[in-house]
Amino acid sequence: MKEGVKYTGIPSRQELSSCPGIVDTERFEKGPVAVIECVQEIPCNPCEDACPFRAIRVGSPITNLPTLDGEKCTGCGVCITQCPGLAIFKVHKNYTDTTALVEFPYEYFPSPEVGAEVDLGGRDGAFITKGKVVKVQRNKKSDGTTVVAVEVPKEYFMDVRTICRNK
Amino acid sequence: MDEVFVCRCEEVTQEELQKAIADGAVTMNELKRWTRAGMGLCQGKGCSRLVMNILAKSTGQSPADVKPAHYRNPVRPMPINSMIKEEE
Amino acid sequence: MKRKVQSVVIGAGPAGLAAAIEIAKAGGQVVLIDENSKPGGQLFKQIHKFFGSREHRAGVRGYNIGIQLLEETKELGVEVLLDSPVYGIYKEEDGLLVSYVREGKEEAIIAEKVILAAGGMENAIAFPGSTLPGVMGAGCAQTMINVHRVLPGEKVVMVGSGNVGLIVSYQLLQAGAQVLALVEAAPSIGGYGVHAAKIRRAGVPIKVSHTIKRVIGTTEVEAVEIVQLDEKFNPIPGTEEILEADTVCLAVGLSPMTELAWLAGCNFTYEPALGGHIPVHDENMETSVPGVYVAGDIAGVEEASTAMEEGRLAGIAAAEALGCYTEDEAKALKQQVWARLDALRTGPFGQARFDAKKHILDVAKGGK
Amino acid sequence: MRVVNHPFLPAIDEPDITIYVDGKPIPAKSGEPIAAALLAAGIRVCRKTAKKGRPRGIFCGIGRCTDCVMTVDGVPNVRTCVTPVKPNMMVETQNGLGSWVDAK
Repeated sequence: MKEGVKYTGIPSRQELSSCPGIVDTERFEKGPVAVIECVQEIPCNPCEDACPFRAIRVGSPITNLPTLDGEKCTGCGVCITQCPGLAIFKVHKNYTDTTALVEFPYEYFPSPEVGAEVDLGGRDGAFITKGKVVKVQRNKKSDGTTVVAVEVPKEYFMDVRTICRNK
Repeated sequence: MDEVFVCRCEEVTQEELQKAIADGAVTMNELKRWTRAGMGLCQGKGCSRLVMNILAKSTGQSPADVKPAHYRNPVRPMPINSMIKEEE
Repeated sequence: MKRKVQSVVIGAGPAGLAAAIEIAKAGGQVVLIDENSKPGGQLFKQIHKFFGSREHRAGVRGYNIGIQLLEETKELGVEVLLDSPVYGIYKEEDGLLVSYVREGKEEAIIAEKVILAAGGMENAIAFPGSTLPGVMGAGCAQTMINVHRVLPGEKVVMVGSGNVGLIVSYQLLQAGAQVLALVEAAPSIGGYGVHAAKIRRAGVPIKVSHTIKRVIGTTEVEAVEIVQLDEKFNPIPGTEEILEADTVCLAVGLSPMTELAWLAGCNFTYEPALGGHIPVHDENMETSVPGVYVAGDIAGVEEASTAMEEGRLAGIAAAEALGCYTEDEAKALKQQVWARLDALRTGPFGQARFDAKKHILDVAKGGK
Repeated sequence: MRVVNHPFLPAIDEPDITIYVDGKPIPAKSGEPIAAALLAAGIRVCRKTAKKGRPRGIFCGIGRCTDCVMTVDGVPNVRTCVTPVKPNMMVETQNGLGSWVDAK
């Protein structure tokens, strides 16, 4: 079976590593940062307008892949709910010595409870690890998109992307 | 129960369409008159694209040359009594 | 005596609303006619945030764009006739006769300019059991869950991986249904990767090179048999699999609703990338029949964003032809709309539609 | 089944009227299409076809394909996906092309 988002709907390792919306390994060590898993040229740039720190660049034409400037990005997370494709996440690799904080957009009912322990899944929805819900945020500007922050074992900071759905 | 209905309103199957084409139908108007495909309540909205594809494939015509059957007024379902004029 | 107006727009979806707004903004008289009891066309079932850039209202959910457009038509005092299916259009000496049914009675209106914005309709595919209750268009399921808030079924198999198939699968999950699988006959996914990623994250398998062999059930869908296809799209014996679904959604493209354009006598060109036979139109969206314009899916199946822009273009051009704009005023406005349209049609997903639209303009200029 | 809980769409109001389907009362919400009330009650068969008596239900959902037609208040071939409910409406599964008689 062929790899890659065009064949499976999941960005491959190679697509992620060459994705301009994902910063390099040093930046992940320094503190919270956005992760823009946008690997296909589609006509779309709300993320560029959403960033209060001008850290996201699409430019013209608007099918350019969004480029994230790790130095300007403070990890504020405002862009997460502005992406029509729900392709923007946020990670804080060194949340604690042993755990990382992963934030993802969540548009299902019900929203999880802060403090709950939940099964967390990867880009294919399969179970990866249990984790604790640390934050559940939603405001008028997010227009229906909730942002959930979960605490996970540090090694999974680039794998966990959702809460598993019970079949 | 393995028939494949192409025209849902008039219950015309793929087999019936292919037989009519084999018997010589080469345009959508002919197929419509031969099999009633497209003459039902929806007036071909559901099937004309499928029938055009079958006709193009079976006769080797380019899809560009297979025009839909003639559209005639009314192109929307309308009650007959809406046309009755009260005497002025 | 028949009522005479400057312009009529047929179809109050994104294209028709935008066209009526532009004519009214220019000071032109416009009557907007729609067969449904509510305007908005397919906008009100699109609860996802739109793509594009801020001028395309990107990041706004479809139904909120619908609400904004309706408010604009009210503010501009556009006359809207609802529950009024248009069943005929004729060229007469003193204008274009548009006939429709209203409150059970036949009525007609004569207009100098008519904009056809009738939209499109979902394609069907035929397979054993494809007429069983429970098999429906993906747009139909989308209307039921988002507009009428009822589930057409609980366990769904989606057919087709274009944006509609991907988005409606996601919205079925949001409405509380289960999507057992999305099957796609081609070897790759047709829609945007980000939409596919949303449903993969929710555990929905996307089976490329697969299709439905048959649907099983006596009075309605009880199960679905899918099968794998080889690179020539032939089923591979032995790869059949039964899924316990009660609903099948077909997202296999749309076709333009062109009856009125055929009735009006428009010339057509065949554009597979835009859904089939399309009325030939120029950069003013005017067809081969003077005074008859097209906009939105009837002019080529694309998205609501492009439909709105084409509606603006047709509206501005019609207003100019009615004398509401000078040539220069109209030229400037049209260039802005063309820039926004071109922006939406770039990139690997837009290229085929961009080329097809360019071909239509060439045909309008007399090319082949 | 009605979509009561949704992540962001507004809450929906309760059914407030009753319609009768083949004589059986089912709840409905004013203004919703007949087909929606039927689906909420788990009814998916709208008619039997004329030639082969096959069951049919909604297919396009926007009033174009006519697969969802039923006999409503005595009138055959009514597209239930675009026709709003009315209190005490009489809806009947349609047989074939339907007739004005069997609805009385």
